[in-house]
Amino acid sequence: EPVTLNVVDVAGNLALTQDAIEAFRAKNPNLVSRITFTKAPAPELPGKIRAMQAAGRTEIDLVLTGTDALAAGIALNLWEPLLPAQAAKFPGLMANYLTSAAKMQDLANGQGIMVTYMPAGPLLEYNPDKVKTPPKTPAELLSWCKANPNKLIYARPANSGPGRTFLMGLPYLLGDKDPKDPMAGWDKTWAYLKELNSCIEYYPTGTGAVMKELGEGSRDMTVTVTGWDINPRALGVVPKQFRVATFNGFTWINDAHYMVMPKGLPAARQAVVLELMAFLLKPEQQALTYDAGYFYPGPAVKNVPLSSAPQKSQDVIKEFGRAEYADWIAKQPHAQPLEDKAMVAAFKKWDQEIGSGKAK
Amino acid sequence: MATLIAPVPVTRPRPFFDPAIMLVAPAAAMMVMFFVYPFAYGLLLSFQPAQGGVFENYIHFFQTGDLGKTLGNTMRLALPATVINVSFALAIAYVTRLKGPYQRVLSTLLVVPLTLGTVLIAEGMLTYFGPQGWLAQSLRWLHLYEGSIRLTHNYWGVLISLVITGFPFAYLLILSYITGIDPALPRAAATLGADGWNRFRYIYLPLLTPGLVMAFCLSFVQAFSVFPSAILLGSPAGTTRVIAIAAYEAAFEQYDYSLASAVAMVMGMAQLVIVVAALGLRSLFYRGPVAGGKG
Amino acid sequence: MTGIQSVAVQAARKNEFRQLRLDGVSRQFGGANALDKLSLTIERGEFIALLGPSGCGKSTALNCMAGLLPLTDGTIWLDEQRIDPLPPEKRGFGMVFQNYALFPHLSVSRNVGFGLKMRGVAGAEIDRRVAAALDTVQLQGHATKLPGQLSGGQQQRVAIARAIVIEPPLILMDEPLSNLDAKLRIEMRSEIRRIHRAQGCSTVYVTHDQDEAMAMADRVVVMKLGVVQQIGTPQEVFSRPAKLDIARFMGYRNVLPVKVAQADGSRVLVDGPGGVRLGGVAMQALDAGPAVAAIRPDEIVIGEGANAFAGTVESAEYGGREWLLQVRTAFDDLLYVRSPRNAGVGAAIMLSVPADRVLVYPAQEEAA
Amino acid sequence: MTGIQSVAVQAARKNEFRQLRLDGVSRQFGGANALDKLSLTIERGEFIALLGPSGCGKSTALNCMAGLLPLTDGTIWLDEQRIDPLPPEKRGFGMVFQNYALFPHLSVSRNVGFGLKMRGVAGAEIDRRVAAALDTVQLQGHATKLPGQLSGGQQQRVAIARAIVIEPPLILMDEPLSNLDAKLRIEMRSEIRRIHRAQGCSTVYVTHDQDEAMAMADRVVVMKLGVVQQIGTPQEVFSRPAKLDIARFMGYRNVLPVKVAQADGSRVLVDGPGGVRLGGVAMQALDAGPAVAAIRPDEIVIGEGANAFAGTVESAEYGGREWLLQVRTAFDDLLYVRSPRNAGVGAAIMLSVPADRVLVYPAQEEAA
Amino acid sequence: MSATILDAGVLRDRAWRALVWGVIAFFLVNVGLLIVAVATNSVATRWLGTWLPLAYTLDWYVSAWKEFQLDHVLVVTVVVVFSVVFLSLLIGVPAAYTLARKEFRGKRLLMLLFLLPLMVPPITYGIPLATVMYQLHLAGTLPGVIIANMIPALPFVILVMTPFVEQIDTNIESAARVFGANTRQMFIYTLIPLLAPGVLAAGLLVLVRTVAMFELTFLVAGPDTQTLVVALYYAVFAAGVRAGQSVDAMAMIYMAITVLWLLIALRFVNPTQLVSRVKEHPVKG
Ligand SMILES: Nc1ncnc2c1ncn2[C@@H]1O[C@H](COP(=O)(O)OP(=O)(O)OP(=O)(O)O)[C@@H](O)[C@H]1O
Ligand SMILES: Nc1ncnc2c1ncn2[C@@H]1O[C@H](COP(=O)(O)OP(=O)(O)OP(=O)(O)O)[C@@H](O)[C@H]1O
Ligand SMILES: [Mg+2]
Ligand SMILES: [Mg+2]
Repeated sequence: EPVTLNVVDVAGNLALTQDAIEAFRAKNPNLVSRITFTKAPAPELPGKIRAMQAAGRTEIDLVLTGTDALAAGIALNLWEPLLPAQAAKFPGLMANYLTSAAKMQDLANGQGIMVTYMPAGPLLEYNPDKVKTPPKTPAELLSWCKANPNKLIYARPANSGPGRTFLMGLPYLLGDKDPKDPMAGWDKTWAYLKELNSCIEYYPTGTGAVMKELGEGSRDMTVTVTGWDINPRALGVVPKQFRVATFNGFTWINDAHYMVMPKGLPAARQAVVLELMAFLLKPEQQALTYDAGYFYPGPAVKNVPLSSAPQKSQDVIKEFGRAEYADWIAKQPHAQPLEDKAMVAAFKKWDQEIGSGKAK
Repeated sequence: MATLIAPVPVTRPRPFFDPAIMLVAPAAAMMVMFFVYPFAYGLLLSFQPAQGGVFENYIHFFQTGDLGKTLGNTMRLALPATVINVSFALAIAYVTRLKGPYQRVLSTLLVVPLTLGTVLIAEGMLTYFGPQGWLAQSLRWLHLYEGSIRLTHNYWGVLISLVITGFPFAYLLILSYITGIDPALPRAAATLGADGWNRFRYIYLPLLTPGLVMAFCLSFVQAFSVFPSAILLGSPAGTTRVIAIAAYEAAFEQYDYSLASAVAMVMGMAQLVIVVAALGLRSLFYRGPVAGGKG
Repeated sequence: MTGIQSVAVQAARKNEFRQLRLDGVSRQFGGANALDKLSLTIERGEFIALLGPSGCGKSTALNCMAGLLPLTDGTIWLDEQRIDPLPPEKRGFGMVFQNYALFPHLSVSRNVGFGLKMRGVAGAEIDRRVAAALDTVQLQGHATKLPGQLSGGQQQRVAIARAIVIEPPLILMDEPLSNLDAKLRIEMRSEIRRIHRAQGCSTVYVTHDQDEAMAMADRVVVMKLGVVQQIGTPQEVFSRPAKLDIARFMGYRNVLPVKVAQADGSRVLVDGPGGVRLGGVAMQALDAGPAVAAIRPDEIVIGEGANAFAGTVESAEYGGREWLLQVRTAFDDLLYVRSPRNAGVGAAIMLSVPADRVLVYPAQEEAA
Repeated sequence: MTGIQSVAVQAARKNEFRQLRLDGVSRQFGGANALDKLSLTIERGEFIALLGPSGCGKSTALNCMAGLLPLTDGTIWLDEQRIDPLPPEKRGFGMVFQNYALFPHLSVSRNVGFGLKMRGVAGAEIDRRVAAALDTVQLQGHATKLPGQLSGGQQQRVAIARAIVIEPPLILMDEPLSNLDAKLRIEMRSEIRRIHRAQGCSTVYVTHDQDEAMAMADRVVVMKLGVVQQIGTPQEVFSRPAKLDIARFMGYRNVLPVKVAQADGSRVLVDGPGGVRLGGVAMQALDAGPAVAAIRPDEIVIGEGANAFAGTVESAEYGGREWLLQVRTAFDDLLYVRSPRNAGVGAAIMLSVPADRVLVYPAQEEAA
Repeated sequence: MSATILDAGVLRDRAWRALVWGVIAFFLVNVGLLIVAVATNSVATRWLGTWLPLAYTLDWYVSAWKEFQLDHVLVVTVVVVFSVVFLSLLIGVPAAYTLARKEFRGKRLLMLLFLLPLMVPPITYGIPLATVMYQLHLAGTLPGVIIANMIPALPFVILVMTPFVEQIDTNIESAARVFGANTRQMFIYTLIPLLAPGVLAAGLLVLVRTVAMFELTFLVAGPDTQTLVVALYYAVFAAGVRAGQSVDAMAMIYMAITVLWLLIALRFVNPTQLVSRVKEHPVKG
């Protein structure tokens, strides 16, 4: 008997996968009668699922999430374990993932399946009219910033993907003791950020505000990630001719979206959800995730070239994408983002030592 | 029904049963059914910290520098915002209370900001006060001020947004409270020699006190729980790190619901102190009908 | 502080004005004239009563003088100063509102002391004068109550005390005694007169009670539908009402259709039905032909005499100190007679009335 | 709905009750007795007037009957049904509030029609009856105004119309005519009496005007400080006040200190200063020795006669239809005399008063 | 009067009025421009630091509409908000009446019960509340969302209305009762009309607060019962790239639905009380 599936997206993932999910329904009318899509901010979702599970009535079948809610759910024990229990449903899963992406699957702790992937950053985006030679190292960035006070901007890491990617990428660039331990191992990073603080006017609380100021010409440079580079230019928030630069020898801090299934679903629904998950990992569906460069590149599995994406998607990426990315992704090392607890601690420390200093 | 009624004792009169008291029952029932249990749950939860003793969360709150500071930050925002809102609302409601051709249009205009929502205000302020916003552009164009305007991403941004939403709120309330006062009273005061200020001071103000206090309390509670605009318009790492952010982070970043409940309880208590003080003040003043005699 | 306002205020405050002049004062409510071209000069020290049926514009007139209602037309002058644009607080008049308008949040004594406080009188002095005023209105024991805890009459007395305590140069009273019992009313009357005389102020006093107007006023202004009908001393108005309306209003309850038989200056002879012929006084120009005669019930005496006619008692009602008889006579309607003794229902009696108490008016007025 | 309430209501609504009985009804305000053990039985069709000085508890009594104030003691019975626990809307009485209590948001006609609407009367019927009631109170032209747009007297008439239009079995009126002019008051009086008789309802009527009480009531209840002083027909109360207080209140303005010379049943002889000896009636048990004699100003006639004494006119005030003289006699205070003619200030006159109009009370009452 | 020298009092009065009107104008102009700025941005293609955008488009509205299935969301929002406003007035006004007029045991406790929901943030009780609602099979349904939203709305109505009730002369109630109105009729025919401005104020404020109530709505809503604010918060706070214009478009839609209600409500009810409207005489220039 076909079921209704409730899909909740807390990562903005539906922009990449909604068509694929609809396709699944169209192909499997005997399994699924209807799929509802809900979009919600990530932090509140675990609370909602907790409430459902406490009442014994789980009504969410599939959650599309980033690393944040994924980790929260793992900590709160909300997710149904998928691997290895259901490994049979996902033959050759790990082998199938892009090499650079495969490690991101580890973060799921067997409770989620990665569906899309973005190497992310840290990258520098700048206005080529104002910045003739972009910095190549953090030190150059600092001296450029000091020479052009208030012209560099980045957002509070807790509220911004590019902000946190920059934060996590610095230890690798500066050669800190332990890039995974923000409290004990990031001495150089914190010192550097404090230095940098002196030439930054303030930290907006969202990447949107950053891009706006950059686009308007109030600022000349910011940190970014692949998606935030391509998509805003495609949307017209940032002028098309703005460029990105990288630091010499930088390490990609990856980002990914996952499919997870809350505990407490009846077996029949679980089966359907697993079917859906497997379906979304197929190359044809993965090709859809190129989208408009929103989570560039998007696909998590191998052998999904841009040419297999829909024409519209190809056009956008041709116009606003950057050829250099493929090269950088291939050549530079990749690292996983901090795990959740460490991330929260890093945010807190940033707030206390960097952000609060800007209080006026 | 007759058979159910006990024989009325003839010797001792009893006040007739006042069914009006039952009118509060549905509201009370609703609160008991849907609020008391969840609230008690949250309260208990706040005494079950992830580690440490029963009061660990509270101790943690007051001993951790940046948590404890949020209380002060919130007060610094909420109190001035409330005072500004209520006093401006009072002054403007007083001036616009008279029936006139434009009174209705004007009061409507003044109430409209209520409907904007924090997001619109935040977006609007970021755009309008932004470095390339209309305000900056006009000032530059008029050669009045060339520097950058810093009215967002700091204390002032949050305060302004609290005023934009909070003022219409207080205004709507106070305007309707003010017009409930019998106009015969200020007129009587005028014949006794009270000028505009004295009429306001001795007639309107005391008669308005119950309403003002209520408007103050509600405005304060609203300002105290400021959250989205503190993030969108403030500097949530610094001066506008309000207590709601602390509670939010505890609950939704650290997923420590116990600590979050404790923070929320502290937040509630802080408001309760102010509100109870204000309500206590109210009971010192006259409360009752605001008509002055016959007719 | 200069300008006409301050002069006027100072003049008013110091009781120095000589006269208050209303000049064509009018007030409309949505097209209807509540007060129509009231012109009146009030000398210092004068006691004026406004008298008229309910809704005739008495309160409106008072409110206009106090400055509570903007005029739609006309001007008000205090000596040479025009005061109608002045707000009430600049006029410095005292007022007793018809509906009291007590401050519900202030105790009785603070209500009474309000005007003094506004005038910056010192606290102790306020206390003293408030206590005296409360004494005057016999409310000593109620000083700390709120108005809501007082009876109707007590509230009214607070309103009186509040107005007199400030010793204003002009005091406006709108039916200030309407809710008091007879004994208290009499006492209050003389208190008000006494204060009026002692302070040398002018008083405009609205009342619906002719006795009160008669007993207290130097001059009476009779109004109807917003228009002044007659201004005169109490005696003039009472015994020589200028119009039939006023006569009716002043208690001339017997209005008899007659024919003018003979007119000689103001002395007339009129014929009633059944061959009754009465001597009377013409109050307005009279043509021969139909007219009406107005006679007060208490001017008719039982017994033979000049100007006599016969009747039968139809009903008798005890009215405290005398009887109110309804007597059937040759006239269509029953005749009201007030008599110290009861003639007994059904008794045939003779009635007589002095010729100068039979007021004759043109008949067309009756229709209007 | 059954039970005592509904029976009572039905009885009340259908005008079927035989009597309303107040039994020791008391009401305190913060310790002070505003109404103290009022016991009174009102028969169907009876017209009762409550009379008493301002603040004596008349409105309190009315509010207790209407169910607006819970009693602190006592019971109220409608025939066999106890109604004091019933809320006002279950009693079905009509009431004219002293302060009108009109609904400020409803037009005059909707104010008047309110009670009918609550009783589920059909719209057309309401319109008809409201129009008739407005006719009765002479407010036809004001039907669409709001109460705030009416004059004081007009508001009061709306309050009357609102109460009579529902034709209640018991109608409570709190000084319903206090703000009306004399002419209208007289007309309203007879309208109220007429309606009272036509509907066969009972009426409790608070007034501060003895004339009104005299003219309208079947029985008068005289109160003072919350306590009933006397209950009786108007004549009884007026000409035979049971206590000196009542006498004073009923307009016996001359209270003379005398000594009882001789008492023979109710007939007494008293001595005043200066050898004046008067015959009088003892209203309470009298000892020999000091007493007081109460005489109404209008019982004293100018001229020789039995019970006569001499005096000099000190002042004369015109009071409409007669003169109020103040005469200096052998007694300490000035004597008030009401006389149809003016004796002229300074004139030496003789005064006489019928012996049965000289009411003698024990002297200690005077002090209390 | 033209030739008079104004005295100090009048001058002070004038200055004061000028000041207040100045503040009003300042406030309205700035807020107005602020709204216009958002409105402009929401229909802008590119707006990069110039006075006005390069070109205009309605695409942001169309895409927001599609992305969030706003037609459905708006219907749900209107139903939820209307029900919450109606029900909390229906239950809250009588409760406020009782609290304002009557003295009874436990009144203080009750006051506390009504104060708390306004003061403790939903974080404390939201999750247990949602649990209860799921257990009662209310969560995910419209009634569930409505009930959850009433928890802060109802006390709010009660607190706002209490002073309004206190202002009303008890004599008027007495008169209604004497003339046969039972409690319900007294409310319908006398109290509600006299309280109209208060009811309006309370209703509008509850409306605004309910439209903005994110947490409780989110926690108890199901996929078919989300309201606009959830979509809006998603647009603002969710991870991922989103153009400012699209957020602005959502914010404009959000504002439109509350403004619409505000205007409708003010069309029928005046925020100033009738008594004063009748009695206050027009002041002549
Ligand atoms: N709420 C109250 N609190 C305290 N005292 C009150 C209250 N209401 C009335 N009183 C007192 O009770 C007494 C009786 O009041 P009531 O209104 O019955 O008088 P009344 O006979 O109607 O007088 P009036 O003729 O002046 O209207 C008065 O002295 C009054 O001050
Ligand atoms: N605000 C108003 N709007 C419309 N008509 C009004 C208003 N105020 C008063 N009136 C009308 O003006 C007329 C005069 O009213 P006013 O109050 O002066 O009468 P009054 O002589 O004082 O009567 P009363 O003796 O009954 O108090 C009345 O007919 C009244 O209905
Ligand atoms: Mg009047
Ligand atoms: Mg009374």
